[in-house]
Amino acid sequence: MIGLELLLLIFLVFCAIATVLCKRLVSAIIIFMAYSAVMSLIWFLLQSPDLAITEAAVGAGMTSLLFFLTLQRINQLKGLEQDEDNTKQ
Amino acid sequence: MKTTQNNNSLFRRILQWASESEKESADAPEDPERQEFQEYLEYIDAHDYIEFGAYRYMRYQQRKELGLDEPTFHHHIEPSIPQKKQNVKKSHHKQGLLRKQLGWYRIASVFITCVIILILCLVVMELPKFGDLNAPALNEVAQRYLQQGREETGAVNAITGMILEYRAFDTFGESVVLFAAAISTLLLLRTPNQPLKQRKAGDEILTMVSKYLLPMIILFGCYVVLYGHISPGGGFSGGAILGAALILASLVLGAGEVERVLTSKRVTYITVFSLLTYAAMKSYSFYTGANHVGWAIPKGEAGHLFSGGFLLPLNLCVGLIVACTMYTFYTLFIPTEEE
Amino acid sequence: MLELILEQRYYMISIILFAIGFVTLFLHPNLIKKIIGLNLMDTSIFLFLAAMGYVGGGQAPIIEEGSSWTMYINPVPGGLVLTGIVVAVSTTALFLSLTHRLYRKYHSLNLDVILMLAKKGQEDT
Amino acid sequence: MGLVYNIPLFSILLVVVSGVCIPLFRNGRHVIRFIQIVQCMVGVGSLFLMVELSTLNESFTYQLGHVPAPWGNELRAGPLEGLFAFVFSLVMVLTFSGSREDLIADIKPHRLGNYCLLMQLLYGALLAMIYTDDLFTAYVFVEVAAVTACVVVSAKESGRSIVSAIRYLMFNCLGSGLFLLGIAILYALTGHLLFSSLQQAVEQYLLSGSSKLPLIVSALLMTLGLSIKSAQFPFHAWLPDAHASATTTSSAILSGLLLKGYLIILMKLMVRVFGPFVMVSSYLCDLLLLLGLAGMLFASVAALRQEEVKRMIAYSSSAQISYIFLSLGLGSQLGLLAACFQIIVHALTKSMIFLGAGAMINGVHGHYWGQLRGAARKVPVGGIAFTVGGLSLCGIPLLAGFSSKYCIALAALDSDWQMAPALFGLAASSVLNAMYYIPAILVIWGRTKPNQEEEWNPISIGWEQKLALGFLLFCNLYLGMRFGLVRNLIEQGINLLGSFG
Repeated sequence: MIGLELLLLIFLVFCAIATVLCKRLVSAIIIFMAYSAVMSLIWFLLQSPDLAITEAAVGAGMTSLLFFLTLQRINQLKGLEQDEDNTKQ
Repeated sequence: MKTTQNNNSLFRRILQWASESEKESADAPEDPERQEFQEYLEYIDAHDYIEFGAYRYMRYQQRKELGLDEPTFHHHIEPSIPQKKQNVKKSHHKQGLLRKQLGWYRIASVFITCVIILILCLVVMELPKFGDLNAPALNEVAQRYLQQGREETGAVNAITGMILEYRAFDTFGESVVLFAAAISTLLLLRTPNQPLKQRKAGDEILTMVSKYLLPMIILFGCYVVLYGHISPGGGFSGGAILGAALILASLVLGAGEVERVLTSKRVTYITVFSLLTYAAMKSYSFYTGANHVGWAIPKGEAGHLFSGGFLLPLNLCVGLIVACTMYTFYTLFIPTEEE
Repeated sequence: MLELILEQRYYMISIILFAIGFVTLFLHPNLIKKIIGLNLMDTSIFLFLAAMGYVGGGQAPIIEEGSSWTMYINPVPGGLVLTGIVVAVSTTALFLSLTHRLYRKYHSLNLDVILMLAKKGQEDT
Repeated sequence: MGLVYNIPLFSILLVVVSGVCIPLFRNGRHVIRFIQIVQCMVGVGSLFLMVELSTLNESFTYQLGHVPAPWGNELRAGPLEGLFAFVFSLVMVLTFSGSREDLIADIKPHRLGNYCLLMQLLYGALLAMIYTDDLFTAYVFVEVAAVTACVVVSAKESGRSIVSAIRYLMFNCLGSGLFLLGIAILYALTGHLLFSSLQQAVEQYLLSGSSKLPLIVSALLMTLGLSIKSAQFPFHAWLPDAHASATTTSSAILSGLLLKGYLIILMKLMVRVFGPFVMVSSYLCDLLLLLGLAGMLFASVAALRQEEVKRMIAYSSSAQISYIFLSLGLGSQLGLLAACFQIIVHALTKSMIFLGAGAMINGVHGHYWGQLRGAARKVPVGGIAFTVGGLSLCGIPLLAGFSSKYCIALAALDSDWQMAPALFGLAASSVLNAMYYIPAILVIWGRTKPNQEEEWNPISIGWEQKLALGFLLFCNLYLGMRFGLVRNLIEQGINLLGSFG
């Protein structure tokens, strides 16, 4: 049991670092979605189903959707398919 | 704002922006006051380190009266260098500056992360152990919620009982945050008299699948809201699920079907009335509780749908607020055609 | 030492996440990344709270008739986290809408560049 | 229990509910009147509460719901809270009257209603921050204030105001993150969220001597979070932009009231939770003192260099906030008294200065010093308000700023080693204040064209604005000349709040 928990927790940290360092914004948001999903799983393991349901609906669902919509709007504004972010490199 | 140039590097954009502004100021009609003000700004540039604020302005006035014009005004404009070359130079300079900043950012981030982790690690070591049965957090407060919550609130789910009965004032504040955020996005993103967005419907498979899926999601959301005091869930999670269902419906049905029924005005009205109902119910119970008037709401038998006094309507109100807010966020964030 | 770390694993991970989120929100120049950092920071504190509410061998607080209260986990942190999640999503939505407005104006997501452009525009008016 | 005891709860509920009702209105201008009426009602209620509690010399806790305190939420009110609520309501009403024309000019009509709604929610959140007795309730309402304040800043819709709003939101989020982590650690240690229960638990920890580090770190985190939000010196980066680019109403209220709301929470935490022992033994008080001193000097020096009137006032706000930090950092009962007095004086003075500056900016259509030349001749009322406010902040006797500086100096004289640095800071910052306010006053009263007589043709402004500015002037003079009454009230309130130092 502890093994599973540790695995999930380390995956959480990995996701967090990856989403911060990832260059493409779309990928960063997808990784963030995975992070939220794992987080809700962990809360389920911690015997808090209320939190797990809410996090799955709000964190993984709603927040990521808002991110995607914003990116879509921004890409539309730009008139280009490529990602933003790299311009400063 | 058209940005369909081939090279959309950031510095190109800055460059373009800068040159545009120069052109504007050159074309502008000669306005003596504006010119004077411009001169003053140049004076500021030249004398940044000598004098300050309003005092500097007074000195500037004095100097001008005395006819002490500063020859150093134009030191930063070299007319012999062609415009283009100068711009290129400028952009190189900016790039270097940004690069330097970026390097600084990385070092600082790693450093601050390490410091925070170190300090908080020491703190965490001294905290009560994880899962400890004798943790200080498990005191008489939690005990009463768990032991007497069922009789006192009529809720089987202790968390719902706690947030809607014991600590209801916090939950009220939280609904207000949500409402404030909805109104804020409305204020920031909506343009008046926006035409109804005409989007094409999603593709066939998605439509077919979601036609079967949608009623189930709505049913599940309603269940989570209505049985919030009996099983896991409640207004917040159920409201979020219902909001997701609304968004899915609007995506699948396309062509503004959902928007026609749920106009933004109606959504706002629903939110307002739910919030007002919530406030009315809670102020009733705050008032009667604090003044010891009695008039308690019958709690019913714990475990049934119609039990727990105000819990069911409160959950319903919260669910409506959350669902409407989520839907409002979605309608405001969806790309529109004018862009 | 290692045992202690293993025992406090949830707290350790949550403060690591907190540090990452905090620094991203504070120092990353990209606005979208900043918002992700904000969410990381908030969820890490929620993880901290949720772990604090856990009691060894406890069940979810769906109270059954006539059971002892020691069977269940602490419901208080759960309630706080529920409140916190909703606050976090409101802030995120507000942040994103401001980001969108800025992009419409300055065509950039980099806060440094936006600040530079805004300063220029301010002198111009 | 008499009906008086219901005033705190119902003033919060009334304000929030009236805000929520606003989408049902159609005309934006009626909305301004409507919220002003509500604010007046709350102000009268708070005055009544204050007088009643002061004559009875008592404070009370108000249980929210059917369950008593450690289980349910609770509000707490005493003479001090009543006074704060009264002053805040007064400033709200007067600011809305004084900048009504600005508001209508700056904000598009279809947004005016929603703007007023957010203002009203902000005001409700401030009232809740004043009355709350529970840490988590404080957090929730701090978040309400954060969300609403950001949008209030960006309501003017210029690019710059949105940039400053996003920076403001960023700093706010950082602050609330730290604050929430502090709450979480404190909860893990004690298992309580109510101030009075927390105090007992903290005392027990101090007696047993265990877990001192987490306690100090949580106090530090909360202090840091709140000082980021209240724009204390090293964290003030967001403040000048946010205040300079917002419309006058927003800047007056943000600078005059919102920053104080966080400080009131900080003060309550210091007095009612951590108590003198944690604060002094962990050098937290010294940290506050140091921050205050640094802020007083650096913010004033920064204010010297500003070319825009509102930016200068914003930096001056940061300096004035530092005075409050300094007096809190003295760690004595007198220091607390000085801090409370400074909160009230600054709320009244700063809103007056902002309103005066706003009127002048409207009169000459420009906000640089170069454009403001002779503005006070065009808008004499605004000019007088700005002048009196500026002189008051420089510490000219008979004005409110002098009496608050006097209180701080008294508190400093009472302390031991803090005396010299505090007095030095006070003197230096007064001189610096004079160095930027007096040239500013000279510029606005100067002639448009040098060596040239011109006729005196002031722009006429509405009676409402005149009345509001006149009333604020009166308050300033009153606090400057007869501050004994207010001071006694604050002293009584602090004694009822808890003993400190």
